[in-house]
Amino acid sequence: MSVSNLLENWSQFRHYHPVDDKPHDPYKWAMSIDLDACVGCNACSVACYAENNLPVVGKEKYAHGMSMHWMRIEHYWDEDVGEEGGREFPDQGAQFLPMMCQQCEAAPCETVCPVGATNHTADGLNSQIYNRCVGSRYCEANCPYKVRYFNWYDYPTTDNVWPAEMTQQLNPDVTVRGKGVMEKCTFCVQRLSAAKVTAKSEGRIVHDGEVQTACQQVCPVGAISFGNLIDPQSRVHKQWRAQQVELDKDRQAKDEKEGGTNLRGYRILENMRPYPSVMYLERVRESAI
Amino acid sequence: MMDSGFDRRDFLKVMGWSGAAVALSGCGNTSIEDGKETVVSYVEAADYVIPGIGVYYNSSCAQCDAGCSINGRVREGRVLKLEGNPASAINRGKMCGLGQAGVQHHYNPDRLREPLLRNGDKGETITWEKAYALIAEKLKGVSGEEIAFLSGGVSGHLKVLLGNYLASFGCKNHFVYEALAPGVVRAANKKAYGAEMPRYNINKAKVVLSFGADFIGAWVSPVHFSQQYAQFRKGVDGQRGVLIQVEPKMTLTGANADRWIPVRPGTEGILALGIINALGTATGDIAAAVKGYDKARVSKETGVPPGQIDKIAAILKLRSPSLVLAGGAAEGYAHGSQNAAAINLLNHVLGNVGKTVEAAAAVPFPQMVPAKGNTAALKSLNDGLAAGKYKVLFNYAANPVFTAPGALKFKDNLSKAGFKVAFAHYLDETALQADLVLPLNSALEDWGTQVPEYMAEGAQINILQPLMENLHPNTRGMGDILLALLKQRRPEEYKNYEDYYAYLRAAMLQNKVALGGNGKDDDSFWNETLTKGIIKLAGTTTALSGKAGVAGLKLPAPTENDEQYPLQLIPSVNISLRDGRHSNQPWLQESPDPLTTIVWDSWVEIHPKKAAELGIVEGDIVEVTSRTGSIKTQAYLFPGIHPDAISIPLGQGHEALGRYAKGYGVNPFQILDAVFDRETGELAMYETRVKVNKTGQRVIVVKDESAAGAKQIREKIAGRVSSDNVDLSKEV
Amino acid sequence: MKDIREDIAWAKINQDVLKSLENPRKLYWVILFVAIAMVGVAVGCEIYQYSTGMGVSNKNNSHVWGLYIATFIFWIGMSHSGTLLSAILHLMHADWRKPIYRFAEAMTTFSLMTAGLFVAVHLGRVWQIYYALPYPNERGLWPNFQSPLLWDAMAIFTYLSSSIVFLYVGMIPDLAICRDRMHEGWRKKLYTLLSLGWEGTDRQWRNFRVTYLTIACFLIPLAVSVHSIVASDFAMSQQPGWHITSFPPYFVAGALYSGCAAIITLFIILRYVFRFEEYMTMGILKKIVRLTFAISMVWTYLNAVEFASVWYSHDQASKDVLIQKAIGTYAPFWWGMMFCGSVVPLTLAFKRFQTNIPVLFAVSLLLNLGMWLERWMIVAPTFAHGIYPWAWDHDQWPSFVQWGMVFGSFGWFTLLFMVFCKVFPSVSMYEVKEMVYHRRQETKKLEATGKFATAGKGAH
Amino acid sequence: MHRFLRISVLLTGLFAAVSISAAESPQPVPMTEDSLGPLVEQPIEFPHNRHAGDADKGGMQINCMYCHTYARRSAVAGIPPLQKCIGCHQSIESVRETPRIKKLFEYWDAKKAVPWKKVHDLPDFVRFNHERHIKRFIEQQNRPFQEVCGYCHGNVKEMTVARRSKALSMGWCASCHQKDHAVMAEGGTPIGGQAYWYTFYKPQAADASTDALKAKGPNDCWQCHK
Repeated sequence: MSVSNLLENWSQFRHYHPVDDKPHDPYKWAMSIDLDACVGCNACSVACYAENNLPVVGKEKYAHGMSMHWMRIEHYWDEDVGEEGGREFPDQGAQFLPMMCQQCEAAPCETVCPVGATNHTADGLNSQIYNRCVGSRYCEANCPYKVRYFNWYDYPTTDNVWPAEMTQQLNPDVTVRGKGVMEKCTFCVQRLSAAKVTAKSEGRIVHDGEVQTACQQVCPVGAISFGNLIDPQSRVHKQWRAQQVELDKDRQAKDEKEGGTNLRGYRILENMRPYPSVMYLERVRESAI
Repeated sequence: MMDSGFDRRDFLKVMGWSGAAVALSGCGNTSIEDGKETVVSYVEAADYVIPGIGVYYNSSCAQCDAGCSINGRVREGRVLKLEGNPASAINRGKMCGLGQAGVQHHYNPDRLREPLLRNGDKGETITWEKAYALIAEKLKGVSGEEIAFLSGGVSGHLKVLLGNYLASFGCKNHFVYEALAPGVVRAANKKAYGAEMPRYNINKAKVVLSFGADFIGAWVSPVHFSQQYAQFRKGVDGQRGVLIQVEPKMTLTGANADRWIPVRPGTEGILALGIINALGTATGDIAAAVKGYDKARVSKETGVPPGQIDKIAAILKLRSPSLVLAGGAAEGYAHGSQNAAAINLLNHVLGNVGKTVEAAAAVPFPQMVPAKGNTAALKSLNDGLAAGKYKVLFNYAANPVFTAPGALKFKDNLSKAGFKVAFAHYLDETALQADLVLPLNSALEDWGTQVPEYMAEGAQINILQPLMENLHPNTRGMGDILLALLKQRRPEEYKNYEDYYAYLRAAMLQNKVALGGNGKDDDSFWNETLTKGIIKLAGTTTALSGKAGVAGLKLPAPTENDEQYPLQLIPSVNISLRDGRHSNQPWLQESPDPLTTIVWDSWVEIHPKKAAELGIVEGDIVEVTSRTGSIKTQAYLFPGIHPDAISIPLGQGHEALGRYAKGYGVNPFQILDAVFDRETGELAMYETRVKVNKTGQRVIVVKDESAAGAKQIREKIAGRVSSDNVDLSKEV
Repeated sequence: MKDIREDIAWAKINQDVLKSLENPRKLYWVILFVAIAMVGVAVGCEIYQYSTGMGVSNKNNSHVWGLYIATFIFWIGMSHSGTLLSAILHLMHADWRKPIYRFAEAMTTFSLMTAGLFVAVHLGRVWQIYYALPYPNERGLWPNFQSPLLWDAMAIFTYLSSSIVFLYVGMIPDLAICRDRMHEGWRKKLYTLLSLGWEGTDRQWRNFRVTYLTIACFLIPLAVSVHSIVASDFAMSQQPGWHITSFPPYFVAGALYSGCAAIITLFIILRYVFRFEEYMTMGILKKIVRLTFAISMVWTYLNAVEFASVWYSHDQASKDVLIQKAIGTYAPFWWGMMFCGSVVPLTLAFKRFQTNIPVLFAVSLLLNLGMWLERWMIVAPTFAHGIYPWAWDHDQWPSFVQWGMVFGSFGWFTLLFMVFCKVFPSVSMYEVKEMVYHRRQETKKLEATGKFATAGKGAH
Repeated sequence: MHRFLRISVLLTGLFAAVSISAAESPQPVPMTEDSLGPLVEQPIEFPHNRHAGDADKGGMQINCMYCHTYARRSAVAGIPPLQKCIGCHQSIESVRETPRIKKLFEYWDAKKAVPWKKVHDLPDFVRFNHERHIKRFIEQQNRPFQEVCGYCHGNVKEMTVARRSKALSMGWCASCHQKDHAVMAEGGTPIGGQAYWYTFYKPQAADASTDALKAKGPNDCWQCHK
């Protein structure tokens, strides 16, 4: 730390902005979620609890909106179901949507944190440093997706979320968060860095499929795919390419086309320019029946 | 990762490590504290055990009967997380939330730690020796007829031992009870296909017409079916599969269907016949049988618009092969067998049998195949108890006091049994009634074998092995207990088995050849088996034999409206709580119900239209009254349910089972009428009629869904595209 | 109506003002005790919150901010009045400010002190608050200079320190008077210490004037910037209802507004308590009232601008938030704010009310209530009805802990202010003298040159 | 011109100057006595100097990683299993009867693990990875192991019971990660991901002729805090 480099490198404060010529090297972690496959079974969410030491807050606190699910499954009815003059039944089913931190490239949360507890990593992740956090909660206030979760109480100790036996289940690779810190989905960074260490020691980069996030690993319908976006071999790269979704655009060229597109890929709240790293694939609505 | 059971046991010891020690002071301690914490190092270490690096052991999931294979991550002797074993054909490395929560079953703070003997209404701790002696004493001079053994579904060597034990005093009263078993469907399948559980190829079907089979959520083998479903969606030769779900209350599968059809409860069979009629391809006596079921009538009786029936018939005709499934919603009536038969008939008419319905392989060891639980068993046990037939009652892996329909008065009858022994993990409702409670190892501490009822491809035997040393020193595996009990009866036969592990190893090595270990020496075969966690066998396959018969197929007209009890009660199966045996696992309690996002509680689903009639709004505490009893819980307005029905999820409302389960929600089992299927004698779950009254209280429903009420507003959040515009088969 | 009588003897001025420093009546102690009790409540709440966790204030994961931030802005706003009166009007040579700017400045300082506390109270890990300070540290970390919250911290700190200096410097001549008039005792010692050996020589006066002027000039842009920065906490974010260009001026106007209202309140109280009728005259009150009225209209206008810019924008989310404010859960408070902020001040337009003490007192309180509601209505509705429908949360209500903290903050402010009134002259003696002198000169149409020094001398 | 102003200007200037220079100056790397960790009481007073010390000082010059064998394979260096100590000592008759070895064998006979106390105990939210550092400095750059281990653990071969002699504070770690380390072009570690949010350094080419890059140690927060 020195004043001079603070001044020199001011422009790089949030370095690797997507509009850079070469945003990330060698890694840019990204995800794509197929909503047509997703059945909303919650397995991913539970897996996340298991992997990331998420506290179970209990009924009362859940009622106060203090739940800590980094990955939440949202479900949506068609707009006209139950409405006046709309359909009486949701006879075309519901739509499920797993929502977690979108690891935005230009994350609204990063710029506002007074202590820089959340910032962009070189792999294009949106890191959250628990022990740096002072709990101003500005990040969550500015998050468009509201996917950051605050430790309103001291879950590990005073709240006794983990009775003696259960502490043995806690994942030693993940810090247990104490009172007053913000937390959120990390794309299972502990797994990523483990994989990177192995790869680095072997003088290569992480292969596709070598590392999985907990949610991806468990998903029974394989709706989630995760990998290194700049690795042309990776499934994620191929999917983004095939769907013509570009990381550094806030409006995709394909959507400008006449008569729309028949590609399913889209990103949520893209027009707010957070450049999210998660691409969703639209649910298919069957016309044959 | 080679590992032989014996020395591995030492390395399952729990160790504390600098980098690894669990620290709850996550963000608190900000300074370096030398010399405070202690590092406990190994005495002897195997070279594959490296502190800070996880070791993975294969075992099997015991959270439900699907028989998924798991891969447990163990560090410093603590099992941290369960992941799927990719080698298994059933779950192919995937898992469900329920399975994930297995670790919470293992680490649950409310587990039993000591054998307990009833003393008044308290239980006092005794030693195992004393417990065994007590059992021996109680069994003295008791004839086999006077002994009953109630258990959940058991399979593998445990079942063998159990059988031998009961045989040792000529007892035939082994009641296998599962509250949510597809008993009727099994019987119907047996008739229609000649196999109780054929193999369904959802992935090969172009259309799946499911009558209330929640195969994605909680039916038979959900994880496996979910994977098939994923392929089915991608489509067979470029055509995305179409899923049509017929059921009065929307299940998770219904929520994912392309067309969800709310049918009047109990008329599924009629609709099936109606579709056969509409297809018009049937011939002979089938045609004759369905002649009466013209569109007008079917539509009138089922409440499904005629156009809809045509559409279904059309697409079924157009796209072949298809698959028709009969599930919980169809079988749960007094005429459940008839419903199921009619639905299975549809498969014959469509020529799916042999294509999407295939013969499943069976394990070549008949004594190991699962003893399938059902509810008929409960009834006969209950009658026996009522008659005071039994002097000694054993109970293992079943909780009838909680799950038996209230009308059976099971709890009262249970007290008539002389001496009640419960082998249990927790003090659940039934264990609380027992005179002697013996604490069991968790599935992650225990040895065993497991044979899944539903075989995905070929046959397989799953291995259960400890992922860590016993959490509580004084719990024992069911196998060990049975062995000990057997030694009381037949000492000489079992004396050379030091413990269940030894028995298991010996038993497996005996059939080494049959188990595909030909030419391997014992140790390497055994180690390989443990390492794999699965034994795959070709298995024996008997071709499907069933006939498309309509003999004795007659469906009652739908029950006309009952003035006193106007509504049909649908006890729905929550994907993670199921029959409530896992309600004490906090992750499951806090993972929202997919369709309502309600947590930690029960609710009554009412269609908004009906609710408006009754003047009920969300959060009203309503009293649901049946002929048997009544329960009070919060109302939730839910569009995905037939207006003439209400639905309450099962699994909640425990009066015991520990801090995470006790006192949350209500137990709909309590108000179920004792109606049974006419053919199989299975409990007809959906035959209870109820009325609903407001109590005047109102609460805020604890759910994840927001004030926006599961609607997308403004921005596109969950996108939708018509199937005309996309070709999934071309996608990456 | 005259601002002040021209024939007040300077000795009388000293006497009257110094009277306010004499031992207080019983009532004073009673009020002081009440104030302390109120602070006690807040401290209790804070201890509870500190030991149990933020959760006890009943916020939640989509609704992460609450009354703390709202009240924080409120107190920052308060602080602007002092600067306005003493600095801006000073430069504008509006000498009617002279009798009242002292307590206004005190108000500035104390409300800033109060506001500062809310920053700490709001933090989830207040014990780590030093992470936000840019100081050379062992970790080798800077705070995040991009964050408006950090600008806040800095701006407030600067503003506080400089307004303290301003207050103090402006007091030096009066302190000298106190020093000379006091009998031996702790007060004497205190004043002697603080008056820095003020003699009232020409040279001292010259330096004094320049210094005072310089700080005044320095303070004005600061005052404006501080509240603009507070505004940018919201304007710089992406949230509907916050992301609005007109926020900085809007906030500044609001600040001056609440400040003036507060001045009226305190004006009336001090006037009554210390019998300052002769100095805090109706004439002056009238001027403030008119000023307040003007600002209220500016504020109302800026409100309209905000609504319009939202309404005609393409930002549907912001529109919805606006509609929610008007008809949603928070509607009563929002309309309350509109009423108190824009309708109530209309009474000030009538001459007969401009000097009617009871009416003005009531009105000024209402105005402040309105301004507090305004701050709350900026913070809360955006959370209740934000961008992402799944996270909407319409029935989030602050717990007693939050209310207790807000309640206590008023106690804290009262406490500080009352102590100040008894230790320091709450009316600037020397400036009043100047004022009287000037008026006399004006009426006598006499040359004032050369008399200045004597005027200064006369201070003794 | 006016005293008030002069003083204030003077003070402000002074403060600014001081803080800037303080900020400019590189982080102090405390090597003084007071940066030493506390003396830790161990169940057995293990003489590192006898095992790892130089021959002339009567040491055995055993490689650190002979006992702390996990260091090169895992994030945690770990304590050797008791087995390992016994492995050698059962055949070393000379010291068999010394009190410390007696104690050792007591543990062994009881099959009880020795409850060693942690000496280098980082806060719970810091994750140091031994493997990477050893791979890089010993295996890729062939530096002598005692030097490499010594960077953080000090001169252990001179100690009996180990004692912390480096600060092991964040600034201390960062001060090293800010140094330029050559990155081998082929077979070397990828140089991606070197930018650092608080010092903002990106890897830069040492000289244009070779594209041998110089890079800092990995340096986003998630490297150590997870």
